[in-house]
Amino acid sequence: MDLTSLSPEILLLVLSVGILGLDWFLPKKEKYVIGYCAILGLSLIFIVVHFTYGTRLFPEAANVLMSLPDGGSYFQGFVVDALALFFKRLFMVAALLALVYSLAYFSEDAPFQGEYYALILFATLGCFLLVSASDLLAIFVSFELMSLPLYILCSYLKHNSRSSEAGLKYFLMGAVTSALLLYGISLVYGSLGTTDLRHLVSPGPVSLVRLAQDPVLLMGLLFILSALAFKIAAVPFHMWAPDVYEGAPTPVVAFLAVAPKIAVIGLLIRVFLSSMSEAGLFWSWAFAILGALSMTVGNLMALHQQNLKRLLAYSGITQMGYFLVGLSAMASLPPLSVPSLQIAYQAVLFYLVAYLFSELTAFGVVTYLSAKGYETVNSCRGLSSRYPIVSLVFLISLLSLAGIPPMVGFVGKFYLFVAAFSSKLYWLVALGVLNSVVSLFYYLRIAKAMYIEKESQEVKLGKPFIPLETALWVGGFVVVLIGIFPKLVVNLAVSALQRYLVGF
Amino acid sequence: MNKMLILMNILLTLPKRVNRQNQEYRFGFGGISERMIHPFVFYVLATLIVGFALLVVTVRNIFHSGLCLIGTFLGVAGIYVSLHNYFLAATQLLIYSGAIAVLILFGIMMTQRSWSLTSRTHNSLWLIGIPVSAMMAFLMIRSALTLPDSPIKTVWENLLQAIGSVLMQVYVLPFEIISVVLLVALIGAMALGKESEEA
Amino acid sequence: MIGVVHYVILSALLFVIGLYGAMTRKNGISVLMSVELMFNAANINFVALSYRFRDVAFLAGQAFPLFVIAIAAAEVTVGLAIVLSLYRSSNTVNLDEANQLRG
Amino acid sequence: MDSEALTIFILAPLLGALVISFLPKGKPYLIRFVAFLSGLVMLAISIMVYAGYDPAGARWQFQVQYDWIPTLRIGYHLGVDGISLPMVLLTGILSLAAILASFGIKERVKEYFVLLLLVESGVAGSFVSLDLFFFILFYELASLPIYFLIGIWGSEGQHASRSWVTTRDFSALKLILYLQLGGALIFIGFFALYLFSVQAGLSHHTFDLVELSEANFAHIPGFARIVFPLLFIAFGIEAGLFPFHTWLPDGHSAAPTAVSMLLAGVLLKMGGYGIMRFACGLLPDGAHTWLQFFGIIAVINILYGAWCALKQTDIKYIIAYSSVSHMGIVFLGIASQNILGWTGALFQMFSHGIITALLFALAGLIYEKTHSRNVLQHGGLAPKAPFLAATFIVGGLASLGLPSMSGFVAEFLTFMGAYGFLKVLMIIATLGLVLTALYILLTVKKVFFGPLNEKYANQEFSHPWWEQVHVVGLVIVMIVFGIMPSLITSVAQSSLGPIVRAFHGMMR
Repeated sequence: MDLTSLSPEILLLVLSVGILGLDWFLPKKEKYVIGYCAILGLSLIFIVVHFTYGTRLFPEAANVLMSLPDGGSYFQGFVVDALALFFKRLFMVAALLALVYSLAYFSEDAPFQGEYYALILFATLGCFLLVSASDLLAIFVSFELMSLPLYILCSYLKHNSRSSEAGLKYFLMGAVTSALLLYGISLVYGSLGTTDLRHLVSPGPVSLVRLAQDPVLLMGLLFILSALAFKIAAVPFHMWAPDVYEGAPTPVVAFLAVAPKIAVIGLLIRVFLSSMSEAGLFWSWAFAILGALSMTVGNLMALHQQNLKRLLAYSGITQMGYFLVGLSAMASLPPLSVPSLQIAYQAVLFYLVAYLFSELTAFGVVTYLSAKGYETVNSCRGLSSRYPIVSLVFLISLLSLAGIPPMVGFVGKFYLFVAAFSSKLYWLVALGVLNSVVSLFYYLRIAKAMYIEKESQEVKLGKPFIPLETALWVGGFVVVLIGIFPKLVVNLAVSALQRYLVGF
Repeated sequence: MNKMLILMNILLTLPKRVNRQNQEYRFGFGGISERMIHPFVFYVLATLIVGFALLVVTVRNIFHSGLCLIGTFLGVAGIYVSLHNYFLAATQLLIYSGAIAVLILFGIMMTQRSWSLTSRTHNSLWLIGIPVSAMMAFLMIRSALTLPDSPIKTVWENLLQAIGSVLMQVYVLPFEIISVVLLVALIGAMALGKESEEA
Repeated sequence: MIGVVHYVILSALLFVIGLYGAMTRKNGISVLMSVELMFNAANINFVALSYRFRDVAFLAGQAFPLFVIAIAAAEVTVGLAIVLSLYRSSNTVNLDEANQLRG
Repeated sequence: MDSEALTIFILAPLLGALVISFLPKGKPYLIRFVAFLSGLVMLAISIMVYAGYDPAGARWQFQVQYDWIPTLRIGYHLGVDGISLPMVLLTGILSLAAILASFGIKERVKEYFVLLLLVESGVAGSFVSLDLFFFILFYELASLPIYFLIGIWGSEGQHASRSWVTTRDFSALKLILYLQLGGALIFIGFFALYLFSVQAGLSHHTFDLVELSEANFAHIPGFARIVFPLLFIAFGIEAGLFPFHTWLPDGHSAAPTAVSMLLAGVLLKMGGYGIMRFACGLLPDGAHTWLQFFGIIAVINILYGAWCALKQTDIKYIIAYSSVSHMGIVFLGIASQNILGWTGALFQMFSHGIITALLFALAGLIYEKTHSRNVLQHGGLAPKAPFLAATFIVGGLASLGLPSMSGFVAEFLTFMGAYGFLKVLMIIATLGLVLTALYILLTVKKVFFGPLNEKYANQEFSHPWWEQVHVVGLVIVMIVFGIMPSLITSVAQSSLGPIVRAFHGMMR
């Protein structure tokens, strides 16, 4: 059995277990080394994965795996292809930044550091597997591997009851989500007799007619959909998000706001590419409704938030609404219109990159602030005069989230709306565009506090922490860079989708 | 095409399947001869499960509801027996009623001070919850009724061996991942449960 | 004759009861118990529905609950650890008493 | 080098902003110098492009084109024609003037000039980009920094009726939300153009204006009838179209002087330009259906703006409402659908840009000396401040359309055009001229003549070189273009011709 194409996962597993072992051996004074080791190891894995798999060095078909046209391979239950690798790179970026933020957030002698960093890596591993999963059982198992570490990480500040409360809320919501997902899987299995996503395609694709005749299948798909909607906090399954964002440690929130959501969207993309495309109209409507609700409700709730993390939680709900617009465009297209289909897929992938960098950079600044206990909009007052670079980076990331050029968020939104427009979802585009005007209102509130208002309290962030500052610089730079040269990411997205689009 | 080979491989290693035309069905476990589950057994088990489950979600004393949970688990184990999956029934008994339920009871007892019998145990959603749940149950039952009521009678000579080969060949990667999930749970429980030295 | 549909209906009832509990219970451990009911409902579904199929498809349904049970064990472990941690820091496990997070 | 002139036109202020952001805070002289330099480059290039444009040559000149997102057919495509050329010149002139007018800024000089240069880059870019995507990009770049410019350096509450909010917070937010709403509608309109470009006869979807202008959207039933008013209103919001004009007086009066100059001088023109170029230029049959209706709104704009200006006592509000009124003349010229009216509208955009910038600059100077914008508190300033009085009177006269000033040519052409098309409207609109004369003359009288307010008896009215340079420069431009209108009409007509002929095609 040739496991070469699983080597990113295996390397990551080795790294996280190695971190645990390192924790065992290090004396208490030197525990802070663990974080740096995790960052170093993950960077090495990133480099290895990027340079080996970026050039498609996949092995030939071996015993248990099949080779795919683009050089990817197929294990029972898992697919390793260019699309999965695209996502894996994103997860590694998210995990890297989250690790850097953690270094800044926790003190050097914080307890249980080894476990903390290992858990972040385990969650990353879960994300890796989820975007590779091509079997309902594999999806369920990877979903759990992704979620469990995050429940623990959310309640990691043991003596802080807010953190424990956030952890409990996230856990209970997550457990209900898993149960919904599992029940949905059982119904889909019961209706179709297979758990392999590829077998859902042939011989009888999940067509609209089939859905109408088979309510068990319909129920199953609805359960799965609502479970995934829970995970990405789409309205009306969003109740957990603000509480969890507010209570959990900020670096964990940064990771949790990005990686699992991207993984779920990746899963949805794979589900669509593999199957279900015949029932596109049903999905399109489901996504459109969820997306419209998420954009609108998320925005309206964000308007009067005072806590930065809560505000970002609602803004995250809105961002998920934009993704759902893209997914809706993706699903609604008849399979024949290839160019517009390509645009829809590219748009979602592009916006994933945009969201990743903007959101993580914003959370980087919030980590900086909340490490010293400043978490409200008012505490940003006059920040620009004392910390010009931090506030500039914050401004850039917020404007990117709001979709203002030349930041990457603008191009991403533009792409998404073009896709939605090409799918004739005019009302959704109009709603989305109006929502981005509304969203400007609360993003500008933070900008106003930072730049226009005079400082009401002395914000002291302590001495600068070089890794965090570097991460912020890089994040802000990337947000602008991709905004000005989007071709860099578009090419990545195009190559990630090559296998699927050739087939159409 | 390797995929097909794998499937063939699995099927070949499987024990012989009993001819479907033959009316006599045999089971792997000691050759017990059985036709179909008796309706009476099913209805008793179903009543037990649903009754205990209702108690779990309604009883005010959380310790009692934990005990009812064990009752439900036992009933479900019975259901597995009636579905001819004895290994699963045994697993259910060992892990669910044995480990999980006991763990939950421990949890309940350790947090004893927090639950009093006088305060309300349900939030304000309970009134809306009843019609919503009834509605959902109605929809789910209606959709279930559209399925063909296939009999529970396809029988394998040695089911456990077949399941084992599926686990080890078709689902080997998810099986491996489970071990990582358990490791994560272990680490997490330790990190959260252990008091750090400074505190 | 007792067929697949009977089991599916039983599982639907169990699932809905679990969902009701998860929605309405205040105590964190109670919610956890309700979720366990939902998991069990799904398991019954898998085993019962597998009798509609043959060969590998049948075996998949028979094997699925084993995975679920393992996952459930892990989940309960983590859940109880979190509940105890909350209990230790704020002396309650009720979701509406631990309400420092409000918007 | 020659072909990259437009890129430099956009990049000069951006580079300036970049350099300034790395300069030390404590050296305002250096910062001003860099800003001045980039303004100078902009002016030089705009004059060079203007001189190098060949009216008899191809329609699009100075083109630059690079791929950007090839999968969406978005490209970095710049170029000018007879419509954008006057706007480019206007941008060049006013950019430098605005920079000079900002030399008096004292606090947070560095950030101020960075933001101001960003606005100028955005404005420059939107006039020369031939790609719809890049138009939106530059539009946003031009509008967003204004929020901060007004919010930080704007003037505090002056307006009595709105004492419950500090004016600059309120105005900045109102302005940015209106502009973003306009941007959002433009977004939607452009999407529609992109999506239907194939149905309109192109081989592929595109955001490229040059390619789009070869498409014929008239083939698609109902398309232009829906999209045209959408685009017209979207750009109209930015140009101060009634009833979406309310952000304009608030925003202009709260803004610091240089920003008022840019807002009224160029940003409003982006709206008018957008209507001419995108709404009418791409959808002539939609224009044919709707322009009579918008002609009526244009007349309301003229009269209502003038009437409000007459009632105001705050000098900045007077000028701002006069902008509403004068932009009505632009709309009327566009609505007239003939070459006279369109040339008039274009000329009016140019000349109003210069005049209103001059008036705002002077209002800023008056406020700086007297610390009051209320005209009733001024009075008799003419002998004390002869420079201000002379230039203000010249500007005022140009604004009310005195012959030999640029305003006269513009209004004359517009009304001639409108007469050919909508006689009744044109006659009603001329009432606006009377009102304009009234409020301009009344303002001049209240501020500069009559008894001197005792407060200002000892006030010194001296002006450093930069103030004199930009004020005098604007006056000279105003007069030169009034005497030699052919400077604009000759280049404009070659490009306006095809669009107007499309209207005639509709009428037949």
